[in-house]
Amino acid sequence: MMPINARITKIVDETPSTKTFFLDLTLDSKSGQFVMAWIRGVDEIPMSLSYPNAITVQKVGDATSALFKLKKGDSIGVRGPIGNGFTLSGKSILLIAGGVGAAPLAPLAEAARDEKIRVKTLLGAKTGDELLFVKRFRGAGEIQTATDDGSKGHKGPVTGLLDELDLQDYDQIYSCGPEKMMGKVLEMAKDENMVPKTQFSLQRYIKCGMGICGTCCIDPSGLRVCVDGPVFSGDILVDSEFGRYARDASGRKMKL
Amino acid sequence: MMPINARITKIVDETPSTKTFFLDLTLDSKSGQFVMAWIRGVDEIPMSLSYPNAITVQKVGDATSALFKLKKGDSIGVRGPIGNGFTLSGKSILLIAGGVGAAPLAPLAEAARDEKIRVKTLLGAKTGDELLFVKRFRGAGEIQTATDDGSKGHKGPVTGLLDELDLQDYDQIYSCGPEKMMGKVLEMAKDENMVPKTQFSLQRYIKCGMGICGTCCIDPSGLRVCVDGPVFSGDILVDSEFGRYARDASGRKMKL
Amino acid sequence: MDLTIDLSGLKLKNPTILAAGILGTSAASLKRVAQHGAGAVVTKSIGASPREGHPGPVLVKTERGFLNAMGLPNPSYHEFVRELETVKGDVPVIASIFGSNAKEFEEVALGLSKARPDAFELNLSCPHAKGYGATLGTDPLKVKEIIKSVKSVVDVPVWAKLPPVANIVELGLAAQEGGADAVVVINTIPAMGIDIESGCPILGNKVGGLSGAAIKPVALRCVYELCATLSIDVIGVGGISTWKDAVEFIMAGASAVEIGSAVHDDINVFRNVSKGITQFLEKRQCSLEDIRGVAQK
Amino acid sequence: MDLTIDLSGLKLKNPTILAAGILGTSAASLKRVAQHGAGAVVTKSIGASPREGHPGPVLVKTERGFLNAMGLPNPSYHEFVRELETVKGDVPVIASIFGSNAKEFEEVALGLSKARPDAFELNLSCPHAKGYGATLGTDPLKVKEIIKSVKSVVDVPVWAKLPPVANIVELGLAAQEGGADAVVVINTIPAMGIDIESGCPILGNKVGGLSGAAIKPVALRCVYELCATLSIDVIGVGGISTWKDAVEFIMAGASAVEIGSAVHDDINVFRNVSKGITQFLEKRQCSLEDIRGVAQK
Ligand SMILES: Cc1cc2nc3c(=O)[nH]c(=O)nc-3n(C[C@H](O)[C@H](O)[C@H](O)COP(=O)(O)OP(=O)(O)OC[C@H]3O[C@@H](n4cnc5c(N)ncnc54)[C@H](O)[C@@H]3O)c2cc1C
Ligand SMILES: Cc1cc2nc3c(=O)[nH]c(=O)nc-3n(C[C@H](O)[C@H](O)[C@H](O)COP(=O)(O)OP(=O)(O)OC[C@H]3O[C@@H](n4cnc5c(N)ncnc54)[C@H](O)[C@@H]3O)c2cc1C
Ligand SMILES: Cc1cc2nc3c(=O)[nH]c(=O)nc-3n(C[C@H](O)[C@H](O)[C@H](O)COP(=O)(O)O)c2cc1C
Ligand SMILES: Cc1cc2nc3c(=O)[nH]c(=O)nc-3n(C[C@H](O)[C@H](O)[C@H](O)COP(=O)(O)O)c2cc1C
Ligand code: FES
Ligand code: FES
Repeated sequence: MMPINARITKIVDETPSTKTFFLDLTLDSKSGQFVMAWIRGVDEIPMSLSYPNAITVQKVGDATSALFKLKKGDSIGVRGPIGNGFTLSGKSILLIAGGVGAAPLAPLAEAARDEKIRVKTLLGAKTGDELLFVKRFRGAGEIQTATDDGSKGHKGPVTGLLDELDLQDYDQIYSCGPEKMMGKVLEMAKDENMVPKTQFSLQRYIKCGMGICGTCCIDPSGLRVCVDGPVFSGDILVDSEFGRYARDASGRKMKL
Repeated sequence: MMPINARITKIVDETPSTKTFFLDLTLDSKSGQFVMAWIRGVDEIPMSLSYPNAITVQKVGDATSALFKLKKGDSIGVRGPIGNGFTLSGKSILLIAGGVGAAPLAPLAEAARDEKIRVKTLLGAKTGDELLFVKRFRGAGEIQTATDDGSKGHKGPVTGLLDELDLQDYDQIYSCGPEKMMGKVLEMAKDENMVPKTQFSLQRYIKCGMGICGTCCIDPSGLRVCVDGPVFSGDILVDSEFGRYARDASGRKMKL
Repeated sequence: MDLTIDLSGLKLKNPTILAAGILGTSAASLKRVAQHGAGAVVTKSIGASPREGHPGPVLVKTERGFLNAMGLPNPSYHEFVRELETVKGDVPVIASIFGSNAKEFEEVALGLSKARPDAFELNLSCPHAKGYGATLGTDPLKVKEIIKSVKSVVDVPVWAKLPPVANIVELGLAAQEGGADAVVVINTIPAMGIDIESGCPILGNKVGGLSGAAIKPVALRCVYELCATLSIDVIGVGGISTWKDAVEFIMAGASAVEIGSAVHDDINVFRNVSKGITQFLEKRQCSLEDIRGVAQK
Repeated sequence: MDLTIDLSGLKLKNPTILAAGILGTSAASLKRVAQHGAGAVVTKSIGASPREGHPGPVLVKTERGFLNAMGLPNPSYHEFVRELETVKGDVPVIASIFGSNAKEFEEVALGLSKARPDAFELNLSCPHAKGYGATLGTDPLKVKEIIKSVKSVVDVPVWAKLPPVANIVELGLAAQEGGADAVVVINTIPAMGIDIESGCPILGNKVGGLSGAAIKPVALRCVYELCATLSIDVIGVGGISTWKDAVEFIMAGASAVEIGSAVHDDINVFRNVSKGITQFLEKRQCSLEDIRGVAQK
């Protein structure tokens, strides 16, 4: 698949560190799928679809900074949608989002609402103004927030909110965010025997996005995050590298 | 198009110099179309389809001799059908065949009969036992024969039979055979203002059979015998190289 | 929209050129291609003596491209010079020639000069005729020597057609130093196929060359690298069948493109490519010059 | 039907091998490919120090094949040796290594030897990493020297992976003289693509290598010519995605085949190719040996 040219039609400042880039092309996609966004002359990076026609980007380095410099009317190359995406199931679901991990979960919340599924979202961020897509989650159901500095909602990690919930109330649990956080969610699900009912969206170094290069493979299954994921059931992640280590661009293991 | 493997299911001796090779594949073809027959290790040569599943071959050189050595059960490679083929039209048609030129005309005669078109065939050969497909032509309509040695029918060239006919009785005239003979037919058609109602199947050196190499192009139109032909209306052949010269394997002009 | 170009001193009404060895055996055929929109036409490669070429199959279409081993069939310059005389007219006619050494190239060029072709294209790249083509064309010294020789006996532009090699720039520089007015890349890539039913190689000559869409990315790389270094015109050939392909080559820096195998699907490919380029430029409101070489930046 | 082969002394349960640089970054991934039917697996090419590789796009799929310029990303042998230790088990594991000269190749080979790979494959052919791969692999003298060096420090088979060049036989002979136990052809062909919307080369590194179905006829020609001349094993790679492709290579004389890009469409390609070969042989009532090299006759 060759990159398609996509013109930026609108840029929305979501939080101090994230912007949403709306594109002039609508992908027939599932929540949780992603695209490879080519910022020409710089790099190509994986980005979840936060809408069928948009990506929501946190500025963290070279490529994301270059993307932040683009204006309405500029264009990027887009390959996708890629990956499996989340599978909706049950009558009542729980979403646990940390930081920009809210990007693939917001469309999932909306899709669930449209299918009359009850949605509860736990949304975390460093600070109150970094909470992403609060309105979208609220529009889709119930929402509770947590911030590291306590500026909005619960003070502390978003997983702190789980202590007050009974996981058994939910048919399925979806999570995307920093892996430490997701690791915690998996642990709690394990305690509650809920592992088969969890779905996690992983962030791994993606190079080819085509299931060929092997950069994104996880231990011990050898599954590829780019095409076999990025969403995996907790079953696959239990006793894996998940929450413990990942690999960098060269393939070296890095502790999380 | 890659050659398809075709097994020889039956070999019929038609005349002392020609054999029909039936193959285990039936091509969805039109009379007048041909195939490239690959006699492996020797050469690939153009052969008209004398049946949807057969070619009728006269032994004249390397490749045809090699083909004659094959037995039932042996196989050749086949690419095709190639070319335009004859276009049937009218209520009453005249076929003029010389030698192995009868190969593409016999299925045409049968197709015409099936469409209730009246068919008259003038069939020529060197000797009586070289007359090809007499039965097939008779089965499709009327037939008159001519032989160089007079051993069967009219003595002399098949075009001699034309003197006794009124070309105007026919809606369309089809010819295949030695080019000198076909040239004569075109001349006579010219005299009768019948040129637009004639169709000739040309034999030119064919190499690629794909309209790429240019070996088979005719003057002055530049049309390719392999894909634009091998059947051309008399209109295109009038005042052309037809009946006068052709090119050999190297592209050199040879007088006919 | 104006697509005319100046190519090594020749004026072409558009940048699409019929490639050597494709429908280039007779004057009538070359003219027919010109009528279908080619901006210039290159003849079949012509040598010093007649050759019948390799036994068949000489050309097959695989799922991914064409394989050919024609074997340089040609009637020799003695015969072809008369054909060439009668092509002149509509568009520039480039005589493709081959030889086994500089002297033979010279002889053929001189022989055909009587018919006054608009330029010569030296086949230094045919991959499947022993002693000719790529046998010489992969050696920078021979490339230079042969071009020099031909340049010394003709007064029209001389193009060098080079094979697809990793060190293409080295060959291109040799051609430029030898005095070539343009380089043409690429010829077919050495390749073959095997018929698994019989276990026989699919070409009569066993090995041959790959052309068609499959080789486009390889040709484009050669053009891109040559354009970055050479000061003479670079003509791209290999796998071009749509206007988009042609635009890629022009953006890589090509002055013009040659089209070969794609005549199989449509002899109107020249007209269609020109039309597509025109529409592309009109939409962008820019000229051919504006997009040439933009990928080099 | 028995598809086992003896390949430069290694015993493989079937002749399909995972190609270098494909799903070969981690032990888990290599094992997963083995579980999908590969008769052996080759690791990602490993060097002396960590490399992040080229900026993206590093791999795109065009209509006619894959273009890649990964840039030899790897964690270095220091790190990878631990990974390699844990792969051992199901099928033979071949360590692909690269370096900028004979000494560096030696260093990497020695470094990885602790993990006892079943063989080494020397990457003398990557086309888009300056100073490595094809930069060395197109020079017969360097090929010979590097193989000799590595052979002198390891006691397992050494395979030489060569680039697709016209004079492949010269390189193959150099490898054989250097003591290689097998040659592997081909690596990707230098190539590129241009995004006509932006005028940018489509790969982050601008130029890269072409792989996938498009290059099969080119790889087959290299295998055919090498098998006609060499006495060591020849392993075919390039564009293989079906059992028919594999049979073509075996008929050309290949002892085994490696499969790369085709994992994109189906990671089960190894199993499917083996199954297809088995059925083909059963129908003909013959063995793998019976069809090997028949196209040479
Ligand atoms: C499936 C998936 C979906 C993602 N969705 C989003 C999203 O919706 N919004 C968002 O802001 N971010 C998302 N990311 C993360 C995003 O891809 C990285 O933040 C981005 O690649 C950083 O690029 P950079 O050049 O700006 O940073 P760099 O300067 O290159 O590095 C900064 C950090 O980003 C990581 N990174 C760099 N390149 C990649 C890469 N190719 N693949 C994965 N990680 C990389 C590095 O490990 C490093 O930790 C997603 C990642 C994946 C794998
Ligand atoms: C469209 C078409 C349909 C034909 N149909 C039939 C048919 O049904 N039955 C039949 O017996 N013959 C047919 N021929 C003629 C047949 O192709 C030649 O007789 C055959 O190619 C000779 O091959 P050879 O190697 O035996 O002869 P050679 O020893 O190569 O030469 C003998 C003669 O055949 C001619 N010839 C050789 N190769 C070719 C070639 N590739 N293309 C054209 N002519 C060639 C030569 O010019 C020479 O005059 C047809 C030809 C064409 C163009
Ligand atoms: C049937 C055929 C014959 C060819 N003959 C010649 C030739 O005589 N001289 C030459 O320089 N190139 C010859 N070529 C190479 C083409 O000119 C061209 O370089 C190559 O086919 C790549 O372009 P394409 O992909 O558009 O076909 C031939 C190619 C084909 C397919
Ligand atoms: C993404 C990618 C990465 C590759 N990395 C390597 C490598 O590290 N070392 C190597 O020797 N070959 C490498 N190759 C080349 C392949 O091993 C193989 O030779 C080539 O892709 C042709 O085979 P294919 O058509 O089956 O892919 C790579 C190819 C691709 C597509
Ligand atoms: S990023 Fe290449 S396999 Fe996933
Ligand atoms: S035989 Fe090649 S164009 Fe007709």
